[in-house]
Amino acid sequence: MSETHFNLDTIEHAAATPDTELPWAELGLNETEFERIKEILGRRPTAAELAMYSVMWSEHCSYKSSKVHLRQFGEKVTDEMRRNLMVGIGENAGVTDIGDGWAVTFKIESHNHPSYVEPYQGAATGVGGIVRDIISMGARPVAVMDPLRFGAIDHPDTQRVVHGIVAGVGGYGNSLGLPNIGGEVEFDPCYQGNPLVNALAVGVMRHEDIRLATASGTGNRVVLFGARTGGDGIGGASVLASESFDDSKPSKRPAVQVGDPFAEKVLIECCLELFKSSLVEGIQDLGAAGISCATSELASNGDGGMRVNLDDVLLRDPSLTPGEILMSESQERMMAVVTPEKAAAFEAVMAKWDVEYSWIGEVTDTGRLVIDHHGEVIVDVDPRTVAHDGPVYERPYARPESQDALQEAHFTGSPEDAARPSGAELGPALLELMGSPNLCSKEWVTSQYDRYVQGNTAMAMPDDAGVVRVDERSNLGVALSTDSNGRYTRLDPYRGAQLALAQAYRNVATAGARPVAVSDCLNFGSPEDPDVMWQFAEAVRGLADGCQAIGVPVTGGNVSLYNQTGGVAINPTPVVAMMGVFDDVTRRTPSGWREDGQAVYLLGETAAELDGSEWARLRGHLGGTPPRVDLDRERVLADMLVNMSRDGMIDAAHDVAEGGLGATLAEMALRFGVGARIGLGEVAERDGVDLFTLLFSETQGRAVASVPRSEEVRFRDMCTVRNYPFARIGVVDAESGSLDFQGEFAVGLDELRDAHESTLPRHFG
Amino acid sequence: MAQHLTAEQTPLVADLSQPAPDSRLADVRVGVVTFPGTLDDRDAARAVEIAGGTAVPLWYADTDLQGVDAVILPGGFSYGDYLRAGAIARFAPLMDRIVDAASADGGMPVLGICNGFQVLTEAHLLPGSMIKNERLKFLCRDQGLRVENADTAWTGRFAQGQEIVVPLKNQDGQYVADRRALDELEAEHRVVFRYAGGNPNGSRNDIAGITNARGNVVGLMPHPEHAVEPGFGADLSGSGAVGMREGTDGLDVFVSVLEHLTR
Amino acid sequence: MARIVVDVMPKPEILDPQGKAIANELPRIGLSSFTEVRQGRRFELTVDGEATEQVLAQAREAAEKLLSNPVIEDVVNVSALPEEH
Amino acid sequence: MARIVVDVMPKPEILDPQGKAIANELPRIGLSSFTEVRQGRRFELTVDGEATEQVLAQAREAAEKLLSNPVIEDVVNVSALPEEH
Ligand SMILES: Nc1ncnc2c1ncn2[C@@H]1O[C@H](COP(=O)(O)OP(=O)(O)O)[C@@H](O)[C@H]1O
Ligand SMILES: [Mg+2]
Repeated sequence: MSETHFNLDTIEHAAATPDTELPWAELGLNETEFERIKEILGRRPTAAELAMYSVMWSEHCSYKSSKVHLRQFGEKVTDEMRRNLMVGIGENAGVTDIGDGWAVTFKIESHNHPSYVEPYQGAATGVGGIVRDIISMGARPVAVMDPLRFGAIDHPDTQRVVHGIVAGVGGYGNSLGLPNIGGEVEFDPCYQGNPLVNALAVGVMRHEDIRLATASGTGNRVVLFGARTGGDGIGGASVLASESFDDSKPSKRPAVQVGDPFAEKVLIECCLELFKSSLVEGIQDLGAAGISCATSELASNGDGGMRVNLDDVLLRDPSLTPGEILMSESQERMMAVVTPEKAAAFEAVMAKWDVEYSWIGEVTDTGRLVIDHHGEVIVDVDPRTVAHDGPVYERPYARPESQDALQEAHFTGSPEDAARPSGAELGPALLELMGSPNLCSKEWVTSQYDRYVQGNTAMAMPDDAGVVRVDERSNLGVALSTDSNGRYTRLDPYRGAQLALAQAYRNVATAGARPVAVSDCLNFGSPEDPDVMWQFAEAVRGLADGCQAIGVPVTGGNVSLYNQTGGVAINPTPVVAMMGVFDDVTRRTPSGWREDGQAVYLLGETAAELDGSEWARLRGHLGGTPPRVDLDRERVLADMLVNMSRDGMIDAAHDVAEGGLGATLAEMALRFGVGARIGLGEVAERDGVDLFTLLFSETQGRAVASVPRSEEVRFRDMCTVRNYPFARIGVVDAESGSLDFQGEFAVGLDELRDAHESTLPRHFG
Repeated sequence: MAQHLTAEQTPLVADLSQPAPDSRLADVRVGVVTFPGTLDDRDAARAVEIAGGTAVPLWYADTDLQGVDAVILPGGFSYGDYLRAGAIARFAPLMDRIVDAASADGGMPVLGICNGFQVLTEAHLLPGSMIKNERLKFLCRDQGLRVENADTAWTGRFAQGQEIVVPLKNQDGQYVADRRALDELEAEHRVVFRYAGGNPNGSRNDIAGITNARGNVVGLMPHPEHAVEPGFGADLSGSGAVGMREGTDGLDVFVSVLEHLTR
Repeated sequence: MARIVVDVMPKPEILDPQGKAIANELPRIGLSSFTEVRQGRRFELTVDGEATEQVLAQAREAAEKLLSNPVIEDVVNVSALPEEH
Repeated sequence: MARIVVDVMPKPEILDPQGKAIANELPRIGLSSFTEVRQGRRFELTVDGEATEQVLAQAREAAEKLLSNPVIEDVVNVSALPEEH
């Protein structure tokens, strides 16, 4: 055997051969980082140690470019925000107390790049990964959501990506028995070579069932269970299997990971049984960086160290080198810490569910993470240096010079212009808008997802939020909405992030739930580009300030950088997921009216804010400044909507967002196929805008509600007391079969439905 | 004659602890089988309880039916639907017991929903098979059904020809059988449910559910257990519009078997 | 180590939605020679040692009992794979 | 009329959950000779007339472009089916 045989790169050998060339650059480390590793260890790292540090210090795992900014989520918190927070940022997912001894955990994560390479499997494993995060908190997963972004709807490659991603999200989520209760679908050329697949999972547990990723108690045993470890996800790190380190022939490593939803479903049930019988002391899912991450995080969060024997890891591919085993991202695996007394009971649960497992090590009191292979020590590190002491970068950032010009390019569309229809042109304009790729019905997507399974879905698409019951006795439950607008954020990243927050917040409140927690997935371009870094810094600052203003904490999330095609970054896309709580989910507010004769009210005022709007997008325009955000006003509106719902003052409510009031009214009519007579003259006059602006401007802080006649006095009183502008703009008309803007134009519901529902089927079959 | 439990009398929430309105129905024990990968087992159990019966969880690897009076094979993706839906589950030890009990003199009522239906065809308790939906995609929607046979153990409470709406959600839901088997099913009135208002998946003769010759074993692709509880059911019902998620047309499937067994 | 191949195809009289979708798609990518497409399954079963007659018999049993559903499918081939592969 | 067979298998290094589930089940139904199972797909393409070299070339193109996903699958065979079938 040659001196440099990978398997023999023990710590002894490393100490004796300080000058061996190591492929640190190929593994994505820079020279300073490599020097730092040597300094930490007091010698060169072994190949296996190098593998661990390189994956754990990657952007994805260490947040090295984003850390300095994300800190604000922890710093800008008030006591009010901390009140319901049981587990905050830093764990696999945050946990929020929702009352009655129930806790909810939710998190959103990205799987963008893999979903471009292999859309079905990329999206599927994205869902699988986020669900394991939720299980590892001790929770039963109860629902998923999927904010998606694709390239231009008519680009030839969009077919491949859309079909694959939607089928992958459905194929995995449906097989797990998790209802899909919402998401987003957006088409924009900026995502052509870089679609965004963000996946959210939510889980519930009793307070006492919260589990953390810690390895404590000297002598406790460490077990790896679920799927076997294969060569998945080693990809770029295939240098570890190459000739320079191993003189046997290089083996093939899979280019993509394939998900096994059945294995994951079994893993869920198996973990829940472990939790119920209190058989694990600590637990961690295996995601990015696989065993490297699980062992170093468990050990550094615990009170001692850990010793692991790599020979005991069950392999799918016996040709894997130790470094590869440590880096492998094979799906559907978990790691747990079990006391020796409970080992037999643990094994019985594995046998019941037919899950493979192997005891790979134990908790020690050395404070070191030591890994053996073939009887020799190949890793001996302080686990904190791997898991928590990664590099931190203050990347340079600066407002791009082009930003001023961009912000000055307002959407002008003069009244004579086709870009600014008026009078009789407004009917066709509304139809065009409702059939546009971004405002059309998403039914083609959502009908591929199971929204019924588990029997607790109280609301799902196409309403403002997904709602699931948590407690079958009391009807306690939660609402969730995800939102982002990359165009707004491109125009003004600080405001754009707050707009995403405001929209998610308003959606949850419109459904009738009290917003309590945020998770976010920050999708941006390369952090090495100062322009992009500026967008990122501004967006995080906006989000952190925004959360403080509405009094809702960020409980966790994910950063996805390097989203770009060639040198061109995507529109900065900070996706905000908001969770709200319901005392009784059966009180949720649907987004459409149905009772003839009910009054239709508009809450809020409208300004001329067409920059970045869907209408501007339809006319090929992106410029100017996005709508203003007033989070204090949003708080008042949200509070009113929640109270109105609880006190039965409204039967339906829908927020005004992309597409403006026109889109909101059209969606409300289409929800149950019930028309209305609308008169906007007075409001237009009050707000000093023309009808086109009133219909298509995207001013925030607005919602439309339908109010039973008997409740109108109370409804108006509530608005008056809170000093919130309101206007009675119409009446529900169950007979007319049309949305009649009286004296201006009318659109038949059949025509409207056809425009709204035919777009995706026309493109995707 | 047992007291009927109507939809209005059903509790709004699945309060599993509340006393059943009719103790004779509560004495009926309905087993709900869980295979690895089964998903709608808790929902089927909830439906049984809301209907007033007692749900008994059964584990696929056991060999004991625990004295249940009827069995439901719920929906889901047993074994991931790998190979063919239901193909691996049918070899479960418990399936032998279920086949025996269904074929024995008493003719124990067995209901296969979605994946459960697929298991029943793979086990040859029911003829035909399911292949991929015509459009090749998973399809989730509220589905109209016509009750074609109100004489089975699971459909006694329906009227012949009654239209109902329950959720449908599957990828392999297209029912196929050869000409002879189809002719036989039709001639013997063994089509129990037919799709109404459009065939969602290309099933032969619009078939959504069938029964065996004795009428104790029924399989159907749509999910009656997801239309049993107001607020969490279908958006529609066969007897006209209802409120959002208020449709509970599926409940009578479960009440039917309880009544059948207490007659 | 030897491998045995089991091929299963949908019965001719059973409609094959996947095959049909492919047949519709082929002309669109410029391949118009084909009048029909059927999609079936191919299994490769590995054995330690040789593909003896006894092993082949087991493969045939697996094909009939598990790998195919006789209501909709035919087993069209069970044979040992030549070693080149 | 002639038929051409295209066989597609998951790449050896790629996880095949379906094959794994089958491999786990076979011993339970008494068939324990097999150490591994991989599940792939078999396509039968029909042409009017004969399986000429040109038609085979089209089948190979179909196999690469549409019938297989080169990221996770290999085309392991494209050949004319003998006429007996
Ligand atoms: N990818 C998706 N998965 C699941 N649901 C989706 C998806 N895309 C959109 N939806 C649902 O369709 C409805 C309309 O979406 P959208 O217009 O983005 O809602 P909103 O404007 O209220 O945020 C919502 O109920 C949303 O959750
Ligand atoms: Mg909304």
